[in-house]
Amino acid sequence: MTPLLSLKNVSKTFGHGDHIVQAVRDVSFDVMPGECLAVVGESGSGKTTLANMILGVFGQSSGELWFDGKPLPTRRTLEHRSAIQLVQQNPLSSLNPKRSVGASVRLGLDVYGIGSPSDRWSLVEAALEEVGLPRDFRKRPPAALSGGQRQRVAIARALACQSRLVVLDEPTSALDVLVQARVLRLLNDLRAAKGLSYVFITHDLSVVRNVADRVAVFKSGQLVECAETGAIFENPREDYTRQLIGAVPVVTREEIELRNTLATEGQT
Amino acid sequence: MKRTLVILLRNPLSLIGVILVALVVLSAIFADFIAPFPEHRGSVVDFVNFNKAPNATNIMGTDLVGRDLFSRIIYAFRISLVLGVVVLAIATPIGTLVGLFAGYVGGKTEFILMRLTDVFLSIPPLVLAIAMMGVLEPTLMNAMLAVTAMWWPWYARLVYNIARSEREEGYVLAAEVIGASTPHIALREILPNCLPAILTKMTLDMGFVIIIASSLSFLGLGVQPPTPDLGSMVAEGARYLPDSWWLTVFPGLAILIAVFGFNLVGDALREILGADQ
Amino acid sequence: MTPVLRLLARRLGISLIVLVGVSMLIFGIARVIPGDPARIALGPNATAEQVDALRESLHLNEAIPVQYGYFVKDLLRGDLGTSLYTNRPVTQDIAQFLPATLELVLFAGILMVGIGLPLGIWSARYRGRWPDHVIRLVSLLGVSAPSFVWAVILMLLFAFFLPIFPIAGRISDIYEIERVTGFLLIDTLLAGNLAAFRDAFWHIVLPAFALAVSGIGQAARLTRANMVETYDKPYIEMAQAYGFRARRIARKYAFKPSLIPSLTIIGLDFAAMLGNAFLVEAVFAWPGLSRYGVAVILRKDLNAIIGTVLIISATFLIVNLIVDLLIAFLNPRIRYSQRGSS
Amino acid sequence: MRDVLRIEDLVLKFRGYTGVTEVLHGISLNIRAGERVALVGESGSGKSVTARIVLGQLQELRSAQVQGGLYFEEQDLNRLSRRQWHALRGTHMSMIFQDPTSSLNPVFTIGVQFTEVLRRRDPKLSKEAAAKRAGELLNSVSIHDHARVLNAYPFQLSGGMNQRVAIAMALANHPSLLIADEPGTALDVTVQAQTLHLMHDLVERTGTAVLFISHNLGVVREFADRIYVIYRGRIVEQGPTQAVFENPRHAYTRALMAAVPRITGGGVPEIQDMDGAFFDPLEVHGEDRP
Repeated sequence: MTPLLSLKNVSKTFGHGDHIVQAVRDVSFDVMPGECLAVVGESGSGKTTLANMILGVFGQSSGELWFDGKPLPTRRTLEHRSAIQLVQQNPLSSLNPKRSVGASVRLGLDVYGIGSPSDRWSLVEAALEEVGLPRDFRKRPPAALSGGQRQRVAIARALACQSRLVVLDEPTSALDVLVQARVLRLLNDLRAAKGLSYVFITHDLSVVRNVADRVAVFKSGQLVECAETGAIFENPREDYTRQLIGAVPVVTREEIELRNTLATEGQT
Repeated sequence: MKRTLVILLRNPLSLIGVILVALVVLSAIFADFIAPFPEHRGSVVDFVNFNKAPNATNIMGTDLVGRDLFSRIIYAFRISLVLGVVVLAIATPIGTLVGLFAGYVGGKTEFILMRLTDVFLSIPPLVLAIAMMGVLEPTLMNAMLAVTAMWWPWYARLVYNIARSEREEGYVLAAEVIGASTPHIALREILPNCLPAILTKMTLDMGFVIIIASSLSFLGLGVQPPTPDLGSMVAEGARYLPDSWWLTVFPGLAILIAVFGFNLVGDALREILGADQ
Repeated sequence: MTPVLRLLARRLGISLIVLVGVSMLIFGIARVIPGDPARIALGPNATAEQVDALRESLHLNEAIPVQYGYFVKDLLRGDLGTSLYTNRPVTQDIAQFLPATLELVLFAGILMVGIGLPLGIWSARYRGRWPDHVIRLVSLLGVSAPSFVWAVILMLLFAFFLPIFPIAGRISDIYEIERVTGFLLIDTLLAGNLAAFRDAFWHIVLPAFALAVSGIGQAARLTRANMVETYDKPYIEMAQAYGFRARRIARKYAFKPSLIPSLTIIGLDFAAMLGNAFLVEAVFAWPGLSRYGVAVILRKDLNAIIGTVLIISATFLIVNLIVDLLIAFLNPRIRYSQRGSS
Repeated sequence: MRDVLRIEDLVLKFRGYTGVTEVLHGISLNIRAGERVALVGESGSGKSVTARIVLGQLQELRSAQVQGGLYFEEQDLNRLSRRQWHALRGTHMSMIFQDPTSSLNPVFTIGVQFTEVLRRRDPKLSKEAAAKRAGELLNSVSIHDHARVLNAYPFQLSGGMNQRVAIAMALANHPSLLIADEPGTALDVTVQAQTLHLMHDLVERTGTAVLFISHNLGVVREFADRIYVIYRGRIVEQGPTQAVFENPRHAYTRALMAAVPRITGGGVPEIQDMDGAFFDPLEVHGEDRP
């Protein structure tokens, strides 16, 4: 099977002269069709830079990106743009406060010419319905929605563009746990129903454990470990991964035990 | 919109502002019906009644050629308001576009546009207008031109600052990722978020344009006699202080009242629309 | 290079670019206008030969960019041309009239900062209570009238009705003060003449105050707005949670962070006084640049107009430069930043 | 054992354009000396305003109406003058904020701010003595290059470093109560874990009582002896941490626990819509005074 997205030795540096910052160094990984790959790391790990390169916000300094078996240029065609979409962390800022929710969702349809202009409002409403929002939310301003509802709108915006790969940049970390659980479930259901692939960027390992197929751990711009989710949690190879898991605040006894065993293994 | 109006009318200070603005605007529009001596806006001479202190017929007194001061002040409002509206109607769109694109596009566009703006901002506002009026003929038309030339950079700067901070907002990134065009992002996404601040500044600026225009004519570089203008009326009367105090005090107070009204409303708008800088 | 020096160099560079832009702008305006400068200079009675001769010597027959080149060449030698009004070099005229204006503006600037900032601090500290309401109303009134209106009102009240201050001029005729700096407040002290100093001081109070009224209002409003914003910051909440005295928070912990964004605008307001000085000088018969400026403008004396505008713009840029340095000094982020930009 | 803090039937209302909204509907809680008590709830539950009420900050807002009993170290706070209450802040009670970097003043050095805090208890403290004392306190949070840190501005230090500084400042005057409002939420997970351990050890050693405000159940489980679960301005469940986590009784607490994804796996939790039951009466676990 050809991967949907491949990164081959991708690096990114910022600045010039004495002030070079290497944000991403020599990173390679694949995302298969229908797969959810979690990208885990703390601040300064380069995960946002990575996301921006995948989305074509800026180009890589070296290396190659491939999409669906073909090289992905920095200047994206509309086809590429519609196929790769984004859901951001803060739904409060990712929706324009001065435009209706519907207008924000519709933007992609207009840009890509999806549907005829007269059909687009009903496509927007269909997308809203798909994420569990009433059709008449289309006319509301973002301020009239709760945090969870806004995040659903952001997801609807990505769906409406008929995307195949969605970059989820900390999509639930600004939400309360009860809302987070519902949004995560929605994301899972949509992935299964539509065969979507996710690049799920997060710092929350307990979320990763339950949504990702594979996990890529980043530290200071480098990929330190990439493996199946189960393997990462039960048998992490890198100390840094172990540290990350050890720092997760947990609620049940079993989890504490898991953490303790990881910690003792790490010492031996 | 409705909410804005309700809050505006509920607060005593902004209510006073609304009333003052309404008084000035209405008297300017209906000057022909309100002014006791409409013909005094021109070069009428009535030496029998010249230089009279305020009295029952001429509630603000008469000037040196016997014209009713109250009538002339009302007509002067008309000139000031027309000037303010025209200046802002031209300066605001120019400044907004410059600031919007400089702030959103960044890079070379930003450097060139903002240095150009800096050039205009580096000449104290009044001095630029004075200099322009110096080389041009002092007419109403040229006064508007001069004031407009010094006004647009302030909007460029205001909108530039907002656009630069809005550029960092998630919704701009979202639109960029989708692939929306630069004009779309600048005009449809960012501009609506600048509007409250622009609207507030326009209200406050109505007052400032009145100040600048009257300053020009105070120096003899603006609207020329016999057209009634508050600035030239003060200038004319200043030579007859303190005996004919009404010649300066009433036109001076008229400026104060008009500008104060616009400022009160502008301040209230700023608070309601949350448009701080 | 330290960040502050780098900032200074950068700002100086930008100021130079801006100054070149200003000179081109004002030169352009002066050349593009209808009418022949040589004809205007010589008056309607001059012969065509005389006009042609003057055109030739002023390089008026060249293309405008070439004319600008000549202008810059002269400018770099400190030559702004000759005023057609006074028949003296423009630089000499400016040297004579500028100090009086600067003295007035500086005095007004001190009043603006000295009164405006404390009012703003006070207003913010008592946000929503009566001192705040009073200060806001008064400062709004202050910015609601041009300085010539304040000049007339102050003159009427404190020179005519209550004859506390002199009506006009810089100093009484009885004093003969040797001109050293051109600033009378300094020259009188240098001459050791305290009575003259007192007299000069007494003369400057009303005009300076008239000039400062709107600046005071503006500074108070701005300081209040920025302080109110600062009061909502977590670090002020923390200072309050730790029981720091309200007065200490107002004067130190909230004031300094909010002064930094205010300073740029205060600098601009200060510069605006250079323009407003024209108005106040006219009312109080202050022998500064204004009388000269208005006179040369009414006579279409182009060299003098260009010179006056350039010198005012340069002063303005210097003020801005000082403000930038002050900000760099107050803001550790600029002082210690790697890139040296704000 | 005596209570450091006792809140009885606390009601908070805000007056706004749209009328009066009640934010707290009568909550009661107590913290004994040296005890670590957590107040856990989602955003908008009223947990942060509770902290501001204890410090007496909210009462200074004219739009806020506060009713109910507030007792600190056996004194009735409501009977204190504003001045007396103010005097308790920074000395007998202190606070740690969510984002350490933004809660430190950006234009003053750490040293200046530390001195100001130390002078709350000892107004005559000299600069040198303050620096020495600050150095000792920084030692206790494992910062050893005192001079560099005290001369630095907050933006020159990492978030974790600023958090340590904030902890040292909070405990500088030996308060009997420390209020921690979502401490370290803005930090990276590993840094958050480290600083929480540090804080835990330090308050244990100094016997400082803590009111720990958080939305994160995992953090609460590790830090607190006892917890109060708050939902929309009402306490719905309270008890020793162990008891509540092992056997949550209130529908809301159960839902909250169920909603947290487990690192042991098990898939994304399923949440039933049962908001109605969230308004059930208070559940109190044993060994706990009502």
